This record gives sequence, C-alpha cells and structure tokens, in this order.
Amino acid sequence: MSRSIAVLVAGVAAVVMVLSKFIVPMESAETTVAEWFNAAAAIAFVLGGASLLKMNLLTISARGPGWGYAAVTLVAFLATLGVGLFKVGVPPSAAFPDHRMGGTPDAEGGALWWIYEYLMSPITGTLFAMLAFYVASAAFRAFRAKNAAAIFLLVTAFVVLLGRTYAGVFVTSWIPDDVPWVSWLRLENLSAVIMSVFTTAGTRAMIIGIAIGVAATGIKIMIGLDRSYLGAGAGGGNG
Amino acid sequence: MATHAGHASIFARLDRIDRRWIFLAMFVAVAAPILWVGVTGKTFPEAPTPAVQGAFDAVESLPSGARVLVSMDFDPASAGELQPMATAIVRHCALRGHRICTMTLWPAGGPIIDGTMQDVLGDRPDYRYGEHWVNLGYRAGFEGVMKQMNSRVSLAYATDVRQTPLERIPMLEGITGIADFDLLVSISAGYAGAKEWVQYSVSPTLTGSKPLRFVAGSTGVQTPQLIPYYPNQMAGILGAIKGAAEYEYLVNEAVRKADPSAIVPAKFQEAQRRMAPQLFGHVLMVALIVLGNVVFFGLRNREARA
Amino acid sequence: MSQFPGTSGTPGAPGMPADPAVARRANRLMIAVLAVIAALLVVRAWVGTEVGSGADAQVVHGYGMVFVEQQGAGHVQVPAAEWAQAVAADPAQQRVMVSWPRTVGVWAAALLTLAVLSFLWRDNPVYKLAESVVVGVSAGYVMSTAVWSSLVNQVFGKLAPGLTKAYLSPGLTTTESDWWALVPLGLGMLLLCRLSARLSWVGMFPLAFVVGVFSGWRFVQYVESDLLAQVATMFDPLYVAGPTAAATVGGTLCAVLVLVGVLTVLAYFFFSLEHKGPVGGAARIGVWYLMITFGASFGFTVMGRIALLAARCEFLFDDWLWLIDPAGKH
Amino acid sequence: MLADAADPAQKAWFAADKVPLLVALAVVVAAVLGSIALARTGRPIRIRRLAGLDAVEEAVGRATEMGRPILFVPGIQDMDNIMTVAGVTILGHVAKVAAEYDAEIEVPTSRSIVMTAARDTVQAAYLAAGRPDSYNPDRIYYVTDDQFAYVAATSGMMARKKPAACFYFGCFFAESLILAENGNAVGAIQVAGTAETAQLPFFVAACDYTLIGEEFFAASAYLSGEPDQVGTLLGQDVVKAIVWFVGLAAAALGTVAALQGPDGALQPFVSAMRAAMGGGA
Repeated sequence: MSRSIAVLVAGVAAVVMVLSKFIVPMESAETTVAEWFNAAAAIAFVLGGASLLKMNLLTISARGPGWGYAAVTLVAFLATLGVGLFKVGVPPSAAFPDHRMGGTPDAEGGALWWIYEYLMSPITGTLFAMLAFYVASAAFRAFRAKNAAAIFLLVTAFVVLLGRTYAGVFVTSWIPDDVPWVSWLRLENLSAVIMSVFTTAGTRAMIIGIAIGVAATGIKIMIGLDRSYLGAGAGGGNG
Repeated sequence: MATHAGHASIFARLDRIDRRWIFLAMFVAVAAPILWVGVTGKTFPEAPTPAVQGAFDAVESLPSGARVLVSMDFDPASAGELQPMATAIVRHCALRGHRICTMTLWPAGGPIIDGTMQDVLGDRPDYRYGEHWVNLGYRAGFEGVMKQMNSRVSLAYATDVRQTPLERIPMLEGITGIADFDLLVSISAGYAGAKEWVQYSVSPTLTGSKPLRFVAGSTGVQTPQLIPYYPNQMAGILGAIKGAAEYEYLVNEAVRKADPSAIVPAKFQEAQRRMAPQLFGHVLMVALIVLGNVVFFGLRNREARA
Repeated sequence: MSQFPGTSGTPGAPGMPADPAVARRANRLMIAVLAVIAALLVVRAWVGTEVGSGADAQVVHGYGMVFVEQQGAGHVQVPAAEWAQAVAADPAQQRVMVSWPRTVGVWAAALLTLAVLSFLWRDNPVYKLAESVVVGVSAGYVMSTAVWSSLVNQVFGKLAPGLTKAYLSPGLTTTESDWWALVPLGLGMLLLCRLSARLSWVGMFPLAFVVGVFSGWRFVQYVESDLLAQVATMFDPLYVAGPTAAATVGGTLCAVLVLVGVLTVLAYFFFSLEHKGPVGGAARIGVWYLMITFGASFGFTVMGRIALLAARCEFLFDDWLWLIDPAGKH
Repeated sequence: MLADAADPAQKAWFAADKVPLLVALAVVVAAVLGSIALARTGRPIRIRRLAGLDAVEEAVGRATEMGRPILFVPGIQDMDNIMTVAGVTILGHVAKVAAEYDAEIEVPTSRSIVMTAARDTVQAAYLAAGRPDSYNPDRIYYVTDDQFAYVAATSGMMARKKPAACFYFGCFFAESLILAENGNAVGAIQVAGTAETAQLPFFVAACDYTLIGEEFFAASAYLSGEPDQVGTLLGQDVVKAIVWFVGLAAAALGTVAALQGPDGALQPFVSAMRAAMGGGA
C-alpha cells in the first residue's frame, strides 16, 4: 500500500514538473517545488553526516576490525562539524561586527577554513593525484594494442597527448604551417581536428542515445513501471 | 642465439618490474620540470584552439560593465586543474571592467571563490564589493538551484554570503532571472556543473528571444563530453590544464598588447608553467605504452617460438 | 594494535617480485633512491632562502613558514619579502608576522600529502589514518556548509525569522513566518527516518518525491538539450565554402565526417537490428569513430590526472620546502 | 515559425516556443509506451548479438580448462545505481554458464547489499543450471566500502588465485584501471561493461571485450527477458531511427539551402526549423 502511494507521489511529481515547462502559470509551482527539492538536498547532506556517525559508532562499539580508524573518522567529523556550526574563530563580518554569528563559516582565518585548507584540500587533492601513478603503471602493464580497435584508440591517445603539449609542436614542426593541404597533419592541428570532428560526432551520437535512455526511464517512473528507486538510498553526488 | 636470449631476458625482467619504479618515473617526470620551471621561470608559447578563442571572445566582446555570472562548481580535489582557469577568466573579466557575480553548486566551493577573488582583486581597490563584484556563495540543490535561478535569482539566494539582501546589492539591479546576465561561466569538475548548466539554464533560452551566452571550463575527464555542445549551446570551452594555459596566454598577450611595458605577475601564469610537467608526463605515458607493448609482444613471440 | 590494522603489502601481487630476496634487494635500492631525493630536498631547504633584496634581505629556512598581515578584522597572507622589509624597517613591528597556525597547517598538509603518497609503497596505517581523517572532515564540512548556507536562511529563517535574525543570521530581512517552509522541513525529517531500520519505510515518501521531481526535470531537459538541440545541429550544411580551395575541401570534408560519424555511431547502438548488410557496415564505421572518441577521452583523462599530480608537487616544493617560488609567495 | 503560428492570446498561459519540444516529448512517449505494449503482447523481440556476451562463454570455458576461478566485479556502487543492477543481472548469466561448466566463481563486492543481491542471483543461477549443490555462498563476499582498500584487497586476491577470466560489469571509477591492470598481469581474459564514460577508454584499451554504455544496458535487458525492459529497448531504437532519418533529412535540406545561397527559397525554412529546435539561427 505505502509503496503504491510512493509510486503515485513520484509519478504525479514528475508529470507536474513536465507540465510546468509548457504551462506558464505553473512556473511558480515549479519554483516552489524546487525550493523543497533544494531543502531536501541540504537535509540529505545532514543525513549523510548522521549515517556516517551511526556507522562509525557501530564499528567502535562492536570493536570491529579497524575500529581505531572509525574513532579517528568520528573525532574528525565531530570536530569539523563543531567548529563549523559554532563558527569558531571566524572573523566578524564588516556589516555586523557585533554579531557573534555574522561572519561566513568558512572565511579565511577561521577554524573551519583551517581544516578545509590544511586537512581537506591536501588529502583529497593527493588522493586524486594518485591516479596519475596508477595510470602510468596501467600504461605499461595493461594497455595492449591487441586488435585494430585498441590500436586506433591508442594512436589517437598518442596524438592527443602529444598534440596538447609542446611535444607535438616540436615533433612535427617540419611540416609547413602555411600550406593548408598538409598543415593539418601537424600534431597540434591533428588533435584539434580529432576533437572537432571525431569526438564531436562520436559524443553527439552517444549523448543523443543517453538522452533517449533518460527519457525512457522518466516515462517509466511517471507511469509507475520503474520502482527500483524505492529500494534505494538518497543523497547527492559529485564527481 | 645469445643476443636473442639476452633480449628475451630483458623482456622478462621488464615484464616483472616492480611497479613502484614506474611510480617513481612518473614522479620524476612531473617533479623535475616543476623545479626547472620554478628556477628559470620559462614557459612555452601557446596557440589557442578555436574553443578557447571562442571563450576568450565571449568575454572580450562584452561591453565594459557587462554582468557575468561565474559558477565555480568544483572542490579542492580538482583545484589543480581548474583553479588556473577560474583565476584567468575572473582576471579577464576584471581587466575588461565587467561586473562579476560568483556562486557555487558544490559545498566545498566557497573557499575557492574567496581565494580566487583575493588573488585577482586583492590589488584592485577600484573593484568594490557590491558594485563591481558580489559573491552569492553556495546553495544546496544542484538542478533545483538552476531551476530557481532561471525564474528569479533571489529565490535561490535571498542574500549574498555577507548577508546583504539581493535587492540592496547595486550590481544586481535589474537582474531577475539568470538570462539577464550577459554571460554565464561554469568552471566545473562534474555533477552538478557545466553539463547541467547547458541542459537546465542555457538550452531553454535558445528558443526564446534572448539566448544566454555560456562558457565552460572543465576537467580533462569531463571535456570530451561537453564538446558536442560547442559552438551551438556554448560559446567556448576551456578543456583541462591546456585550455587554461591557452586562455592565460590570450589574456596575458592582450595585457602586453595594451601596454608593452606591462609585467605579468607570476601568479597569472600558473597554467602556462604547468605545461612543462604536462609535457614530460605525457611523453612518459606514451613511452610506457609503447614499451609495455614491445615487452608484451616480444614475450609472446618468444613463447610462440618456444 | 588490532584497532589500526594495516594490510600487509601483498607479496607476490602483480608488480611485486615473487622472490623475497629480489624483493628485498629492490626495496633497498628504492629506499636508497628515495633517501637521496629526500636528502637533496632537505639540504636545499636547510641552506635557506633569501627573501627581500638589498638591505632588507633576510634568510629564511623555508619549511612551510607563512606570514600574515592584519587587514580589517582578519589576517591576509603576505609574501615573506614583505615581512623582511617590515622587519628591516622596524625590528619591533607587529603588523606583519609569522602565523603559527598557518605554518603548522602547511606542515600538517605536507605530512598528510606524504601520508597519502605512502600508499604507493604499500598499504599502511599512516595512509589509512589520513583517509579516515578526510572522510570525517569532508562529511563535517559539507554538513556544516549545508546547514549555514541552505537550512538557516531557507528553512529556519522562514519559520522563526525573529529568533534566526537574533541568533543566527543578522542580515535576515523577513519578519513574517512562512509556514510553507514546514513542507521541506517535514520532507527532511521523513528522509532522516531512513536511518532507523524500523522507520525506514517512511523515508520512501520524500525519496519518491525527490525522484519524481528529478526525473520530470531530466525527462524534459535531456530531450530539449541533448536530443532536440543536438539534432538541430545536423542542419549544418555539408558544403562549406572557404576562402581557398584547401579550406573548402577541408571544411566540407569535416562537415561530412561529422554527419557520417553521428549516423554510424547511432547505427552501432541499434539493438533490435542485427549488424548485417548496410546496418552492419555503418556500425563497423561507427566503431572506428567510437575508438577515436575514446582515444581522445583517454588522452584528456591522462592529462587531467597529471595536472593534479603537478599541483601537489608544486605545493610540496613551493609552500612547504620553499625550493621554488613561481608565484611570488616568498 | 511554429512559435509564430500560436495565437497571441494563448501565449499568456502556454509557452509557445516550446511546441517543438512538446512534439519531441510526445514522439518519445509514444515510441516507448507503444513498444512496451507490443512486448507485453508476447511477440518476440529480437536483440542483436553482443560480442561481449558471446565472450562470456569462451572465457568461462577457458577458466574451466585451466582449472582456475572466474572473478566477477559488479562495480563499486550500491544497488541504487542502475549500472550495479544491470551488472548483477549479467552476473546471473555468468553464474549460470559457470554452473554449467562447473567453474568456481568469485564475487568480491564493495557494498553489503550488493553482496546479498549477488548471492541471491548466483544461487538462482545454479538452481536454474540444475547444480544447486555446487553453489558456495562463501565465494561471494563483502570486502569494504572504501574504494582503494577494496581494490587493494581484490588485487591481492587476484594475485593469489590467478583467475583465468575477469568480468567487470557495473559502475566503476578510477579503480577500473587497477583491476584491469592486475587482470592483465595474471593473464586473464577480461570482459567489461559500464556506462561510466570516463572509464570506458581504459576498459576498451585493457580488456578483451567491452560492452559500451548502452550496449551494457541492452545486454542486461536482453538477459533479464522482462517484456518491459526489452520493450523499452525497442522503443529507444525507434526514437533513434527517427533521429537518424530526421538528421539525414536535415543535413540534406541544410546543404541544399547553403548551395542556394542566403537568398534561396529553402533558407528561411531551414533557419526557422533550426531556431525552433534550439539550434540557433
């Protein structure tokens, strides 16, 4: 029963959003819903924090493997949340110098800013930077020109990799730049042609296909055929 | 056959090489040029591609005082690629005298805006907050924020980050919906970012009377997926650090052209400097793929013969 | 130390020599190489960096020093040269000074950067520690940002404007309560029910609402932007007249190749037709287009990865070790 | 042009410039719903052969011959991700083939719910293959939620057990590279499928077969055999076919108009159509 109501809620919400695109007076309905949607998105972040808290508390209380790391995560979470919510060390705002909560929570010099700048930035940045090492290792050990398709792919990758740096200019500088019949063969020009012709065409066809797929999913949610989301979690993503 | 056996053993040894040597090679390929450029200060000349030139022209062609909305939709994890773009575009806007409104759809984007504005406008006392630039900050909701801003910016943002109500901010006078801005810029590392801006805010205006001009800056991973939108739905794209370097080069050339004696501060050449580690990193990648295949097929031939 | 298990390096894992003697030798050699690199960096930093020029010159032994200047209510980071100048002018000045919190911060950032990089050597507790910290810190940061940027003004401010203005948000201009704000608050509360096993079914309703709204938007916007507007570009003429014969041929060829690419890749993604005859031929051409597209993606992705590594290296060499000063920070 | 056709009085409540969009949405709805209805009548709908799926049998056969296990990774996201759902559907097929060949299948997962779903699926597959006794739930296990820790553990397992066939079907991020690299190092046949565009190039370069984007979903719809899923696939094909012919016609019209020059008879029509569809003038 409650599942059917939920499916109905989703379907009605979707249809109303579609109609509001065409029926001008419904625009205010759309912006109101958007406001609720945004608040729900903000609360989803709170939900994310709460579920992290719950998970780590469970690990710690059960003395599960690696509970020490869970404790570190917990302390880091609570400390960051605390200094963020209470605006610890935030310089007062120019407009409201006397108000304790007048400043921006992550303004330069505040505790939250310090955590952001010196803990969060370096770790997330380095975690992403590690991928450069992994891709190098995979380059040597996994990317094999084992068939024509792979050869095509790798050769294109070479052209783009070299053509998008000075290496391309250097390697093919002997090709005259002022003879239009051959100048496109210079690596920097060739990589531009690959982007403007082949990537444009290939990606265009792919996003057309994806758009049709997204539309089909939307239709199925509207008429209640697709209910997979009911077993799903919530929250935004990045990435 | 001694030489042949020698070859084979080299292949076999290379095939079993400890991957940490490859990691070290990548580190050296990136670190050494950084030190070299850091000491010598040399950079490579850049030849702008059409998509970058399009982005530059979109900013350049606006009359002075035009209003540009810059959404910095990334977090510190991607700042290595995108910060130079953000700096270059905001700097270009400031050089042209445009009024800049900043915002972000990513929760960790706030300090990135502060840092960028401090870098670019720190020594521009003529750029007064509220009159020449304003920071709306972060709002949760991804596409929901775009939907609200399409109708009325003030629905999404009641105040700016300094808690000034929008109607009391001089530079936003006359701005109702997002289409009232003369240009939208999104520098984005993924969802929600440039693609969603195109879908939700730019494309709906294309059938109307006032299409919204849009420029995107994007990470290397995302750039190919934005290419089909250029030039119809986007005026230009800065793709990866190379796009940033080309844009920086165009802005710096424009500065030098206006005043041949002008010295471009080092902080505005970050992306151009980065092209040196890129060069060596890319060459190493190509070499590793080629070498890996030589080893692979070398060993396979040997097995086939044996 | 079972609460901090570091998975031991997996002996015999790919890329790790199987023979322990070889592995030991490789380890020793690698440690030696890393030690030499580290020693060079330390020696260079020990020598110190001269900041300022002429009479103002001061030698600073780098290592992550940050100088700040009082500006308004807060402090702003300034180059070391400015500090050198200020000290040379007045040794007792308090205007420009070393910021210990930020100096400690640069150290923390550098050590954490190295901690993460240590995973390349093998999985270890230090890496895991850095990872645990970032998971907690990111969640805390995002949650506090969501509260301040969205909930305070958009929800609390509408329900209790007086209280919110007095204690949380002095800039608030609303004075009347807007009870519609209870709806998102209620949605949020229901969403939080998902945390409880017994009540999680209640969380289904806000989720259904969010999914419904979102899929309605996506349905329309994907068709408008990625289907209709993309098909509109196919009106591009195949004949492109250029200023020269070469430009005309080139432009026309490019236009034809784009159209052929879109149509053949679409043909590849037909699933209800066997890849035989003309459809098969088109699909085979489509595969080539896809491979070139992926090759370009490959190149761009690699480019992005290397750029991020370069940024981290620059941080270590510039902000921490003061080996270089490309941005004029010192 | 279409916008002009609308009565000015109607503009007050109807967004006239969105008529082409309305038409496009109507076409998509009609195609998808019509195809689902057709599939529900029980008429068989043919789905073309997918090389990646054909490769499953070959790879499993080889693993059996060599007496080495099969590895299946259903991505690193939870069951709310449609790619994970599609991956688990394909796992059912792989497990069935494995049961028939009596090959050992290993499924490390990154989410506990995925583990539960995978166990159910594999058990059902063994039952369908008539070998319920051979099903071993211990080989389907949860490792950790953490991306890189998961990869480290899975890589170590790969080094020890040296699977002869590796399948990666689901949502992958940066770990795609590391998995494929390790699979290569142990000499496995590798088959992958994902719709995560940024990872596709790496899979294509490192694996023997890759199901690309929509192909991956098509494989899952085909294997599920549900009329609604197969019908949706057909509906999408219908829309693609319409796009195909409209695109071709658009290119022809655009070219003729360009050859006629700016004053040609076709130019106003082409410009108006293009503008109405959001393609600029």
